[in-house]
Amino acid sequence: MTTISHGVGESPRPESSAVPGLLVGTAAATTPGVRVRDLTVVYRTPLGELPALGGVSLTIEPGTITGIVGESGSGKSTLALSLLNAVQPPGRIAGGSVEIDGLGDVVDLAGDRLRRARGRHLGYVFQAAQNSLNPLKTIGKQLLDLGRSHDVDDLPALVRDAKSLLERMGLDGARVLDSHQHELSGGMRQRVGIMLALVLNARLVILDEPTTALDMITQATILRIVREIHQERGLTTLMVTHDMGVAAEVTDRLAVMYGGRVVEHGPTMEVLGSPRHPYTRGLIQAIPRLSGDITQSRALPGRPPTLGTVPKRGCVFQERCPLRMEVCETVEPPSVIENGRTVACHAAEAARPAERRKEHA
Amino acid sequence: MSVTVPQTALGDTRAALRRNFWRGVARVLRRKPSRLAGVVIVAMFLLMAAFGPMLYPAHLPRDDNALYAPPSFAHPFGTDFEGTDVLALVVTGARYVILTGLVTAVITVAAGTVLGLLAGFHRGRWDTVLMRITDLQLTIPGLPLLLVLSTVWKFQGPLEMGLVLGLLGWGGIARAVRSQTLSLRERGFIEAARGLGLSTAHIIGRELLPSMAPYIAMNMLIAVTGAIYAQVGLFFLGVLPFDSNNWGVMLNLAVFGGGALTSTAALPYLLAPLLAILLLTLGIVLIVDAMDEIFNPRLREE
Amino acid sequence: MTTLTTRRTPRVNAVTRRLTGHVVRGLVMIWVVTTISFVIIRNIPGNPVLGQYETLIEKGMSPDQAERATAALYGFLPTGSLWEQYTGYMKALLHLDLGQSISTPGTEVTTLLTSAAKWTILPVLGGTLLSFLLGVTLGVYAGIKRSGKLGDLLSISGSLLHGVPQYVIGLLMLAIFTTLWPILPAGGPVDVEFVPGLNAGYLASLVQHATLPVLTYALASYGGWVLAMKSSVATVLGDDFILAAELRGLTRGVLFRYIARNAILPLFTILALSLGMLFGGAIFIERIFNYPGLGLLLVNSIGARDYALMGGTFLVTTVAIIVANIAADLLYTVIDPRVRTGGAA
Amino acid sequence: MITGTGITRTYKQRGDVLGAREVKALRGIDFTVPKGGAVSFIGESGCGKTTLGRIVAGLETYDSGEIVIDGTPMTPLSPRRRRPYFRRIQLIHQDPYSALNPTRTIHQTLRAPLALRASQTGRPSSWIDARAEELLALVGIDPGYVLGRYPHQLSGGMRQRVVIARALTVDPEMLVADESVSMIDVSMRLSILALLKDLRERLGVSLLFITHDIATARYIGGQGELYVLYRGQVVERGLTETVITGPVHPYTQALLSAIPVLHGLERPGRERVVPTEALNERHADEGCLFAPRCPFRTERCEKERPILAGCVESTHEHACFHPQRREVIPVEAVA
Amino acid sequence: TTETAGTAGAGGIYTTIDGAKQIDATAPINPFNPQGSTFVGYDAMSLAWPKNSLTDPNQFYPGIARSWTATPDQGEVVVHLQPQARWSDGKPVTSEDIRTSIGLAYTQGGSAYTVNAGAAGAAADITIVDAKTVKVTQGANRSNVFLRNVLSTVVVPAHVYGKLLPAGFWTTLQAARGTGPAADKAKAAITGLSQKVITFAPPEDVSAGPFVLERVNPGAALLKKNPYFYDAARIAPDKVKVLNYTGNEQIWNYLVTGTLDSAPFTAVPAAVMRKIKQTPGNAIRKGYSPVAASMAFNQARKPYDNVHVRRALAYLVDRAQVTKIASPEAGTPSLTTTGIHGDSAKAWLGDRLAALDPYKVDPAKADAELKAAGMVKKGGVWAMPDGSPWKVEVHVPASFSDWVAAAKSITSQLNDHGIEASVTTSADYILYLDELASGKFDIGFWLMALGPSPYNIYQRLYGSANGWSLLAGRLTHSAPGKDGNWMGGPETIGGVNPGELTNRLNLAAPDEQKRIVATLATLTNQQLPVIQIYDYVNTQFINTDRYTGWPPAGSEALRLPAGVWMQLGMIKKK
Ligand SMILES: Nc1ncnc2c1ncn2[C@@H]1O[C@H](COP(=O)(O)OP(=O)(O)OP(=O)(O)O)[C@@H](O)[C@H]1O
Ligand SMILES: Nc1ncnc2c1ncn2[C@@H]1O[C@H](COP(=O)(O)OP(=O)(O)OP(=O)(O)O)[C@@H](O)[C@H]1O
Ligand SMILES: [Mg+2]
Ligand SMILES: [Mg+2]
Repeated sequence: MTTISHGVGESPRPESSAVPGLLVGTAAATTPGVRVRDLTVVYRTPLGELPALGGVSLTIEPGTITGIVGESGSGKSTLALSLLNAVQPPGRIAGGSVEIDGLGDVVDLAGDRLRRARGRHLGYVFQAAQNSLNPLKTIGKQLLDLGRSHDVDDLPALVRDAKSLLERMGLDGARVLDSHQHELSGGMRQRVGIMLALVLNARLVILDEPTTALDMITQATILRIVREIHQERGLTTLMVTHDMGVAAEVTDRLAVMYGGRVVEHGPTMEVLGSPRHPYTRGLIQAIPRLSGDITQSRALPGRPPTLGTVPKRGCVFQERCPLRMEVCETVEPPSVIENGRTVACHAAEAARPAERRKEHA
Repeated sequence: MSVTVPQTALGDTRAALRRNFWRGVARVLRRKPSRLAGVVIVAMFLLMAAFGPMLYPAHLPRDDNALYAPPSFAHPFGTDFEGTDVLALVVTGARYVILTGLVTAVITVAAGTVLGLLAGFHRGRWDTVLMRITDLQLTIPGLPLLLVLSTVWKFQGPLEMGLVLGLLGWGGIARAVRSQTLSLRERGFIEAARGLGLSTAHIIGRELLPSMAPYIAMNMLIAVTGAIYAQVGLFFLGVLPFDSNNWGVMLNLAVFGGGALTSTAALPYLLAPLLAILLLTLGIVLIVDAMDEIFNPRLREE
Repeated sequence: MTTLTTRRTPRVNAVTRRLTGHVVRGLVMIWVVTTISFVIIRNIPGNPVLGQYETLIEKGMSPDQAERATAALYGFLPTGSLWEQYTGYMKALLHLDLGQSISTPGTEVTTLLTSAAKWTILPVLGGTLLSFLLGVTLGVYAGIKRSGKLGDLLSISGSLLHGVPQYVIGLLMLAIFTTLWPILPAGGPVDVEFVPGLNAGYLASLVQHATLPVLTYALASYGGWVLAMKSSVATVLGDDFILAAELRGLTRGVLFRYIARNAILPLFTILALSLGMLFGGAIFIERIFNYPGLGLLLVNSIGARDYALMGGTFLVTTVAIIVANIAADLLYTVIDPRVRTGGAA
Repeated sequence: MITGTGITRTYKQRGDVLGAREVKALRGIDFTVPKGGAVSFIGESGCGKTTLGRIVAGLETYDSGEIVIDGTPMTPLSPRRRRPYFRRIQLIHQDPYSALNPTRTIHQTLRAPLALRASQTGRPSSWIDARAEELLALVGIDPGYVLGRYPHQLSGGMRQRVVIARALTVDPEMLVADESVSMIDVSMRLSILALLKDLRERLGVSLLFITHDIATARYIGGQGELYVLYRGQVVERGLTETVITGPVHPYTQALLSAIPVLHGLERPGRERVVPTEALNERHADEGCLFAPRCPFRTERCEKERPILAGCVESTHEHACFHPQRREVIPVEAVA
Repeated sequence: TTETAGTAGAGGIYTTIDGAKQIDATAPINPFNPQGSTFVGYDAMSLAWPKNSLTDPNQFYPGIARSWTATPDQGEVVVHLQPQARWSDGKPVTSEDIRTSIGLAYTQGGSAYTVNAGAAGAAADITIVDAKTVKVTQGANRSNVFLRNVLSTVVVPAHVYGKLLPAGFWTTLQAARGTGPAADKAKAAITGLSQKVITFAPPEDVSAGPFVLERVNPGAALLKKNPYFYDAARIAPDKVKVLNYTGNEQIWNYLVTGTLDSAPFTAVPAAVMRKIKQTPGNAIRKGYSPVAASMAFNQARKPYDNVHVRRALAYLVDRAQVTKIASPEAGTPSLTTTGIHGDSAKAWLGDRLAALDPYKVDPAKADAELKAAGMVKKGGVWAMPDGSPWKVEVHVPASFSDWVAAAKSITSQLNDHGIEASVTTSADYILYLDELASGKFDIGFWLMALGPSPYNIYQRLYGSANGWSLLAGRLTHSAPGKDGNWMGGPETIGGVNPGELTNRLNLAAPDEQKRIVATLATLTNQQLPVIQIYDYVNTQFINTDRYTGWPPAGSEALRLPAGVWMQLGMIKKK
């Protein structure tokens, strides 16, 4: 019912230390990790094929919630879709690989195998939850469609699972399953979206801007649910958002994207507390805050690049970078791993040349 | 601190934009050569309508000894009941048909747009009244009404014909324009214009209309075809005043006078206007197809 | 259990509320259209008796015989001032009395209308359903394979057929199937040799005679369905829930159903509307195939200046359109869950 | 100065003939926007923020109450006479993408109102273009770059600046900014806020700021007042800083608690509450409107509706029977 | 049970078309109803069937009347019924049936059975002589077509229709023949029955003809053989199927496919005719058809008031060419223009025909006539005497494709001669007639020469369309533009009043008739109120595949329905 519990202090933050063994066998049973290597995605435009992702490498540890933040057009959704090998035409994956434990390289999957992987192994929650449901069918019927598509034999059990998931998220399961999407509020739909992503026991869940269209209070609820379910079910979660706050609230690890590159990646607390990349720093600074000195916040100059305006050579961020050096114009900064943090910036590298280590040669 | 903008630069960008648009058009046309064919066909008919009658003497020559002559080099589509060259009839008949089509389309689209805009923009009582009138127009069956009207009214020439067809056909467009207006009206820029105190004339003429221009243009093309068929159909039914150089009259005489459906002698006389209609349809369909793509980004697959 | 009741009540309310509004507005519309058509009809020049007389002469009757045959018609002409005629007509209408036909003296207009309506419904319904099924099926394909060659071909041919007027198709069909390759009857509704009823011969004859009109009808409207379905599919394809469904790994069959069902929804409304519109609008087809439906009845009634019959056919056509409009709306209320429960939550 | 008293607005959702549903979007709102000052309205979705903004900007009618602009009450004036007053209040839309006509260049967009202005004030037509450039420069964009362009060629931030420039063409006394930055990229949001702030300070344009993001309200009008709206009613009102740091109404507290915490930079507030249910407009209208969701509700709350009343300071008002200050906003984590 | 073509019987189904009406399945089975589902010659019988005589309207084949006698002045007609005649329900056809039929005819009005006292040719008394003999006497004002009118009486069974006539009907009729208020009341009582009679719908067909209606649907009517027909042995087919049609092209189609055993007169384009002839079994019987197409002038309008202009146009129109274009199969170009069909003109006029101006194409004469009319030629184009343009508009109804073609051809020819001419159509025939009658046209097409009665022939030219109308037996003349006088000819020409002469034709004895016809023919030839363009040829289509014994070409029975042919002993199963 209507309980606003209060006094919840710091929500428990798990140690991102769930170290899985070699992930062999049924992926559904174990928590998968994801390794994206040199992923390049291009879109066909009147100006030819332009890269929306320019060689992204990213490792998602099993059992973590990883946030991907970045401005509009930085390629977050494209990356998220690539994990399901679902880049929509006129886009296509032009190179690289997406290794998911238990599935292998998703880029190589096709046809029925790909279809079965989606939903069963990979759950996807849409940004526009209100539009991610078939308006003509009740949720329950859509659930059954899902079950049949994945050859679930025990459909009543599936319905039971769905109900308990929904109830777990604070909804009246039976009623929701009996409803059409227009009879549900935005927050309820988003919960339904999460339920559909999880009901087949997918262990890798990708949420693309799950709260953008929602109200503040509803957003808080959904974020809490995401966090709790993640822990209860032992998931690997990837959450795409453009809101630094949202990412900060729930994620363990944070990847910052810019112009189709991951420019910084590391534990959320650290990335926020001591950002290395000038872009990350700028982003954090640009957030108006409820406490502290407001005069310290300032906007990033310039505007984010689009497909056509991404610099052809050198660092993608060079045009807006306060620390720009000459080398930035010609050489693309390599991703450098350091204490579990990855940064791709010449300036950051120059600042701490000591204990650097290439992630891969 | 004002920065002076050289007028040329401004003009340049605008010209460039226009160039871009035409380049886009050219690309859409080039992507499927069939569309170019559409443009060519329609252009051909327009030329026919404009200059066709000038190619022939005012009274087309007849050959008393070659009634319903089969196709030959001299008469590619044979001759009619009087020995007149069918091709000449089709060519000289294009003007009436196309002129009516254009007049109808202009009236349909103009009336539909104005009423739709008024209804959508003013909402309230205006809207109710105008939409009731529109409903009425849409409810009264058009073809039967035309049949009745043709007995009451002697249609003198394409202008009158177009006027009547136009007055019977604006309902659909009015409704569509109204709903477009209603949705555009909710868009920020219209509201902003009102908030700025800009005149209604400005808002409708400069803000609303241009946004609907592609839609209206497309409707206009469709209205042209509709009008052509309607009038040819009426001529075919034989309820419109006779005019020998007219496609519909040709159909009528071929079928009911020449027995084109029963024997082959008058078949060319029937087929020539039929082919003309088919060809014109094809041309317009191809252009509409291209327009669809030019104006509708959803269909524009780059 | 409680959910059931709460979910049903608003639905019934929504439907009745809409229905009441529609019916009231429909009745007003019928009155306006009837009045307008009354005024127009009574102003058509031409004297039915003189017309009948000369027509008989033209058919070879001798003048005295023709005079005898038509003299009686005078008794069936409406009398009184236009206003009296109007009020009389309206009063009769309230009692659902459409008056007596002039050209078929002694026959109620209602009788003529019902007899003609049967023959209109058959080809219109048959043709529309046929073209709807065909057009929608191919339209889905054209919508999904929008950029393919076949999709292109489908939509261009659809537009072309959509563009070509009915009578052109009708004439071509007639030329092909009755003249060049005479396998089908050239006209008429059914062979009179068969006793009407549910017997094989009668039904076969019915089908045989309806084939060409139905086919023409279907061909002429098929293009419209293809185009409508194609663009509807294109719209649905752009909707997120289709991508969402794909990303949930639903099978192609289920996906196809999602697309088709959502895309077809707006078409049902058009279907209802077009059935209404075409109730009286198959004039060309009926004329070409000598099919004794409402369209032909209307043409004949105009030709004979049968005021009552003209008024009757106009009324039926209008009522059909209005009813179809209402039906379309109610249909939408019933089949679209979004409207069914009375507006978005 | 613009004041509103007792403004109500009820939307009737039309049934065809029978039956209609009413939505009480505003239930008697009082507010004052001082000349050159800033006032913010916050609240969750559907609480009536946009309705209020549109009413103040003269784009929407209201059922009862009164708006007084510089001493002239608007209600009795005919729409035509009202126009010049409301023109002095310009609305900045939430969505810069739909606020500009895609078929018109920026130059055309700015020119139309300026031409009107020129003809009203008898200025030469050369003034129009000069003024357009001046305004664009004022909102911080290069006129040479944008004038000849179409909206779709500009970024969201640029568009929003153009929208502001357009609003300034009529020399408004007040801008109503309805979620004006929510659709703008994070990195540029602040610059628009700064621009609005700057315009207020430099040109003396007052600002009615509507948002669901309290942090931006703080940024734009720390010294101004903050109104918290809930279901068409003001439930708390006070200086922005005061309300944020010491919210009294449970609803304000819930709103502030919902703000995500920037872990790493901040710690959650001590008394943060976690709300579980979203607004339901069909909840009963009796008693305190927030009662069904309120963790502190009492029997009285369900029967009686609290009215806005002073708390500790008379400038900080709330409508609650059991007010209590709580620290809910995140606290800066000192590194 | 299902009936199919195969079960029709040994005589088979005879398929044809009723040229006189479109089938309306909802119409009552009642011959008094103009749309009624009865078919003349098959189930609708008259006393006798008119022969297609060139000059004598009183020539008949026997029908229900086996024979008849008439006094020379037709004052008394005695009709003897077929002794074996029975209704299809087995009851005999009696004199009472005939009397009832005549009574019913009175309610409908008509030449012989009219209640208008003093009308020419009105019957005065109907007497039942015996069960099979009826005597009808004519009133004082005797018409020479009285016999024709009596013999044309449609017969219906008294046991079905009798109840329509109220008791005392005959007394009322008697009263109606007088004058004064009582007579008026009686008249009203009789004409008041009209609607009741027309709308009467017997539950089933009761026919004295060779067939009786079995079933009708909108597309066709099916008649089966009436076993009680007095001459049933002569009737070969077991069934008759009468197909409906909405346009000639459907008849063409039926003919090309060989569906029809016979078809009434239908205009046919030359190419279709060739095709029809190719169909195995199809044959054509041509005969006299007393109708001609003409272009009629509105003499109230300039310059058509001037006979020179009319003559000029007559010299310019190549009637042969027009006929070739408009009606190559069903028309012959008129030799000259007399108001009479070419075939009967010879019979009526004999040698005097040669003396008339044939109006051969002669541009020189036309020019002379135009000059005589004061018309002027400017730049190769003829103009009105005052120099204003002269535009010839020929009006035709749009639905008559042969007339449209003819008019087009005429205008083309006129254009060739420097006369600006165009065709204007009216949307339908009724509208055309309305406009024609209200004098809106200069020139319009017009059917004429409706023989064999000479009165009918000239009534078309010098009857009400030209201002002369019979009101209660008296001839009056209305001015042009009034009372349907659209031809606007002068009341007398050179001392001759064509209207009066025409009216005399109805009453005159044969010799006088001949004289009057000669006068009127000459007058018509000189004055040209119309230019006769082509005379129709009665073209009947038959199919010899299934039946034989068809009437030969030129037969006087050719214009009668095939049902009558069968009654006459023609048409045998092959
Ligand atoms: N269908 C498409 N056609 C062309 N370009 C595309 C298409 N979809 C995406 N892009 C481009 O690819 C780039 C990355 O897009 P993507 O949607 O992944 O960004 P995002 O970070 O998710 O942005 P947002 O926050 O707006 O959702 C953008 O520059 C976008 O313009
Ligand atoms: N035109 C309208 N017709 C009917 N109801 C309306 C209309 N506009 C707004 N409402 C209703 O009035 C209430 C207040 O709406 P309003 O748009 O002012 O809220 P808001 O606070 O701006 O919400 P959001 O944060 O979602 O923009 C809502 O319940 C809404 O559904
Ligand atoms: Mg995205
Ligand atoms: Mg809002």
